[in-house]
Amino acid sequence: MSKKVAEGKIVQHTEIAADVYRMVIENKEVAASASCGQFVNLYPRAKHTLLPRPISICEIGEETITLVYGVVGEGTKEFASYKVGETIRISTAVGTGFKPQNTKCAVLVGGGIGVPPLVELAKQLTCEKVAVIGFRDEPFLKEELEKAGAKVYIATDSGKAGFKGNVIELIKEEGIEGDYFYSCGPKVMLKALADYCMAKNVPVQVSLEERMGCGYGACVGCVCKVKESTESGYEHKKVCKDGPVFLGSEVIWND
Amino acid sequence: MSKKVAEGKIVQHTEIAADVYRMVIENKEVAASASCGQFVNLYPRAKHTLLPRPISICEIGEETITLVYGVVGEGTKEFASYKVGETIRISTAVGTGFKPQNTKCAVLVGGGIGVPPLVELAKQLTCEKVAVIGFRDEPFLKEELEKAGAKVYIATDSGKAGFKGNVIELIKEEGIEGDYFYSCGPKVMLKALADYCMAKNVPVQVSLEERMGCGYGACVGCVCKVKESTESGYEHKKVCKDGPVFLGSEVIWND
Amino acid sequence: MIDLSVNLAGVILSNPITTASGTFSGHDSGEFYNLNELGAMITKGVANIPWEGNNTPRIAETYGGMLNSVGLQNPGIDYFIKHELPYLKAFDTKVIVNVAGRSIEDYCEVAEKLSETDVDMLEINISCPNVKKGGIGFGTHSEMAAKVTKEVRKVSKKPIIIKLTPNVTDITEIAKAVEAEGADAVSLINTLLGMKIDVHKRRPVLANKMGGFSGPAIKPVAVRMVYQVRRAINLPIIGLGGIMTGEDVVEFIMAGADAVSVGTAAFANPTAPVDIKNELIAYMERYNFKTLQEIREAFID
Amino acid sequence: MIDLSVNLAGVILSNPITTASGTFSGHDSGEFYNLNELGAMITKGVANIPWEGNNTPRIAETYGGMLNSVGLQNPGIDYFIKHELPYLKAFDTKVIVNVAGRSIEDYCEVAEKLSETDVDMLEINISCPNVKKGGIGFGTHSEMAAKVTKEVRKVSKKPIIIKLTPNVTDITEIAKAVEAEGADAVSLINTLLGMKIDVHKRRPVLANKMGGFSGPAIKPVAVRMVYQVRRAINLPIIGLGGIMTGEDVVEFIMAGADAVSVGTAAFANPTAPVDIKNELIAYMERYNFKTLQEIREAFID
Ligand SMILES: Cc1cc2nc3c(=O)[nH]c(=O)nc-3n(C[C@H](O)[C@H](O)[C@H](O)COP(=O)(O)OP(=O)(O)OC[C@H]3O[C@@H](n4cnc5c(N)ncnc54)[C@H](O)[C@@H]3O)c2cc1C
Ligand SMILES: Cc1cc2nc3c(=O)[nH]c(=O)nc-3n(C[C@H](O)[C@H](O)[C@H](O)COP(=O)(O)OP(=O)(O)OC[C@H]3O[C@@H](n4cnc5c(N)ncnc54)[C@H](O)[C@@H]3O)c2cc1C
Ligand SMILES: Cc1cc2nc3c(=O)[nH]c(=O)nc-3n(C[C@H](O)[C@H](O)[C@H](O)COP(=O)(O)O)c2cc1C
Ligand SMILES: Cc1cc2nc3c(=O)[nH]c(=O)nc-3n(C[C@H](O)[C@H](O)[C@H](O)COP(=O)(O)O)c2cc1C
Ligand code: FES
Ligand code: FES
Repeated sequence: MSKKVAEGKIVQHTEIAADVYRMVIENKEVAASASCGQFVNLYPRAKHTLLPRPISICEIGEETITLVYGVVGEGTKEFASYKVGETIRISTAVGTGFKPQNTKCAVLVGGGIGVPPLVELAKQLTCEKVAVIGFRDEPFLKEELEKAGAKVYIATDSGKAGFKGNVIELIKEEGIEGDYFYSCGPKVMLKALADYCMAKNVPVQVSLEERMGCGYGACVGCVCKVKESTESGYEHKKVCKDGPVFLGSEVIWND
Repeated sequence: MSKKVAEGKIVQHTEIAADVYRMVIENKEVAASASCGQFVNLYPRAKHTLLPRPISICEIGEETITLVYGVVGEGTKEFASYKVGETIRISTAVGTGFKPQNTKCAVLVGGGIGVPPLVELAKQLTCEKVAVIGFRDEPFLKEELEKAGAKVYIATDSGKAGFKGNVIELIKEEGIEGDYFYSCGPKVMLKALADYCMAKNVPVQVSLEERMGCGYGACVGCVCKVKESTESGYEHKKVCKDGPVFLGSEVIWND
Repeated sequence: MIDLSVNLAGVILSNPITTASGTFSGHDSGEFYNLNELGAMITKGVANIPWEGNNTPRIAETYGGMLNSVGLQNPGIDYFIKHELPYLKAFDTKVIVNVAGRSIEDYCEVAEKLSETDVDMLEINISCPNVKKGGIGFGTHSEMAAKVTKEVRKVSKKPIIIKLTPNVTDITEIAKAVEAEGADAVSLINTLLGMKIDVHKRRPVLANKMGGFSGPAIKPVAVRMVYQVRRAINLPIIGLGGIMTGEDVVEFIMAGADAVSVGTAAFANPTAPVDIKNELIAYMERYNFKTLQEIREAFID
Repeated sequence: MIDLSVNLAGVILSNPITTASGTFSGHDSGEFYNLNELGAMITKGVANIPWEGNNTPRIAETYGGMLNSVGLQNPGIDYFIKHELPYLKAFDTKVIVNVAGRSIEDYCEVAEKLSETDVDMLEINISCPNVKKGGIGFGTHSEMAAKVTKEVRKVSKKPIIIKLTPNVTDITEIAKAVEAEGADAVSLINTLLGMKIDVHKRRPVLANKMGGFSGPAIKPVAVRMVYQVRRAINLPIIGLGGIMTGEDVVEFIMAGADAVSVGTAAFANPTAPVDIKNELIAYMERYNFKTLQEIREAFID
């Protein structure tokens, strides 16, 4: 019985980009449970929305954790309406996060709402680090990554800020190199990056997203295909428990 | 298109007895639409509770109406949480209310959460009037009825206030007489009163309660049996439209 | 310009929004919105003679839905034609009359009488769970469903829509049976059969114990059945069951519906049919859809 | 003193709360509450050989409910007996293993292997809508349901619970068929068959298109079916479908259930089974009920 759903107190809540919110939640147990690359489940109060919303941990404090989330549907819309001082139903940390490797130079690659978990990772990596982050239009978390000691490169689809194009193109364009990659973002981006790293023969840890039922390992709803010496050549692993972070080289992407 | 669902502004909201609330709602159109004995539909915001909650109009002001409601389930619990200044989804007035008859002496008989509509009725009756109101334990709206010029008798089941017993017993005990009765309350009380009035040969208008689907006449969910010269001897009439007020003598009670 | 029109077995609706039978009254719904906004009005079920319906309580609320056991209370076809139809026909929208019956003869009698009026279509309810005789029995067996369709088809001069019940093992089987006997369209779904017990009063909430279960809670079943039926028959489909928003309408259209009905939503919000129509238009504008057919074709199966 | 115990075909549960198959994992649910609080643990479906399950997305949220198309992913009975069962048996509660199969032989093989272990009961899932071969087909036809029951009954040394699907015209017919062939108990309901379409992505949300529909939205159907089955057969019934609160448990008991399972509720709240048990106790205290039987008898039908 090491896990629980608690009431966290919202101590900061601000819109940091269009429909993207940064929420700082105070709860000792939650903060103590957290490690980088894990996520928490947020539970909407509206009774017609039953399922937990998984949100990556962006930063871990003494008694707080910071989340950065985009408003996409009913649950995140509800969360966005919460005021400082209110409480939010939040689980202690779940999942298997990043395993920070202090190599020579780490490259952190994030896409949109996948950028948040890279902040805590950057804080924990003591080696040289570069962050390459892509957005549709409007960047966020640049300062936080810089504060964590990363050199930050930005790409946007619209070209409104930084490089016009995607992160892979930017990496190639700038000739960014590293001996270990970490990434979180849309599946297409992760797959492209995994292919890129495979070709370069550099390891990459990727954080995956999948629709979840329970969010804690009970329902087998959230699986991904991981290479395994079974008959089919793969095994279904739980993103919420075995992941969300996997080695890029072990994930089977095409389905 | 004379009806609508509007946003009413809550200008007063107080607990006047245990789990009984008085809410004053400001909305010109709603106030202008209301007449005594009608009700409004209140719409919960929680999406898992779909149906309107019918609540009788207790008092009608220039730009406000007053409701008095008991907290019994999910909808009324939600309403009770609303703060002054918030809005509430409310329909304009619906139904066919009391028809005030200025006879010599009107007797207004109310039970529990059926007392509220008698207040506006008392205000509109210019004749002599007596109110006999019964509660389980804790009376409310006594002052309002007195202010409207009624002599008020109180009964409680527990005997905590006024007469110990029910309103019919109290009427008999006190020898309360009148040439026209009006009533709202639990079905057993209404039936007993209708029988009593029938025996005395005095008319009585009764306000009925029934589970509602639409609350505005479309679904035929909320019927009661009213005597009619049909084959079965009755017709199903809509409580939300033909009522909630009917003549006691025309209602068929036993089902 | 967006074209919302629908061709339903030869009857042209100006838009796909109709009112689910039993959740609409011309007089009373018309107090809240302009009825001309509707693609069609579908009436409460009408039988050959007046029906009293069931005892109360007839309504229960459930989590995201509701139960009803109205039991097809209606004033009978003669009264309907004389007193209610003229009012409805005064509006600039189509009139579809929902037909109830306890026997094939009942259905035929109503269909014959309506054939002599200016109603636009008939919707034959072979699926109401709230009447003991007939009703549900017809809708749950292919042979019976086929038989009703065949007989009503013979006597009706109006296009007939057969309304299907979801309380079956395989709805496509029933759909195929009524298509084979000449149905002009199908509508689905009617209510699921449900029950609620009041644990404080220790008895069923409905006087009738069980009732018809409707509202947004049931939408996944309705969408699935429309999807299945669309792939089993070629008739036009009116899709319904839990539609609350314009996007819900799109969901039904993508699943294969030609038109839709809005039912329980009109209890939670009396102007729902019009609000939903406006949300549908907003969706189409956002994605630049010009017709309902384009929505249907955009679906990646 | 309140006595919550339940006799389920000779197996005594300390209380009526069990975990719905597929929504519980000993290791992972046990992180949130003490498993000894449960009346029984019902496991995820286990087949004779490992199954990979379906592609993702496997989960969709609906209004007051959810869809899943996990497709009975499981590591196979040998792995289960060796690696998972010992962990479960260490707790002071009963173990009921849910059995999946694509053929009667599959079911029998698993039942035979489990007969040699110390599990307490088997729950035979003849009703999962998420597997193409078998599964749903067995549960929707009385003859097939009877046949599975008969063959499994022959080889099983443990009491067998047959889990029924709600996706049928008449559930009492299936219940009677499995009773006649020696089922020791029945559990109902499994999931309804549902579908959801993403109108922005323009495709079904689930990779498998359709999925099993569960959660509070479906409760009225589940209560109705338990009520019907209770009046059709004499076997013990495990009732489930949408239970979220202690009062929901009471509703199922009044409808006729002997025990209940909590499923989707444990996604909305990981400690749901224990919270619900405590709410049940609070209800019993409030009304001074001493046993579940008293609740059942208090129901006014
Ligand atoms: C491990 C993990 C970490 C994540 N971290 C973040 C983060 O840090 N910041 C952030 O903004 N978003 C993050 N997401 C995505 C986030 O979970 C969804 O955006 C959110 O659940 C949407 O909820 P909603 O109610 O607003 O949307 P709705 O569309 O109303 O949700 C309906 C259902 O779909 C699920 N769902 C919808 N979108 C997604 C999605 N992309 N991934 C998984 N489930 C989804 C919801 O959880 C819910 O069950 C993460 C997802 C996963 C799996
Ligand atoms: C014409 C009319 C006038 C009324 N006036 C008043 C009033 O002035 N003050 C007051 O406190 N109450 C009044 N009631 C009763 C009031 O409508 C219910 O107490 C209220 O709907 C309960 O809602 P809930 O969500 O709290 O309860 P829940 O039990 O959660 O409600 C579930 C469903 O049952 C319905 N319901 C529950 N109890 C009743 C009931 N007694 N009558 C009708 N429907 C019910 C609800 O509307 C809802 O659809 C009136 C009822 C009617 C029909
Ligand atoms: C109160 C009520 C009465 C109904 N009466 C009828 C009816 O007379 N005939 C019919 O075919 N369907 C009837 N129905 C079923 C609806 O037309 C519709 O099929 C069902 O409610 C599902 O749609 P919804 O979820 O949008 O309400 C009724 C439904 C309700 C809620
Ligand atoms: C994710 C998920 C997986 C399930 N897997 C199984 C299973 O393996 N075997 C089974 O018999 N039922 C399975 N079910 C059905 C549940 O046991 C239960 O019958 C259904 O969900 C209704 O109960 P609920 O509304 O409380 O969830 C599953 C349900 C869910 C939501
Ligand atoms: S979400 Fe349930 S196992 Fe991962
Ligand atoms: S509540 Fe619908 S007609 Fe009265």
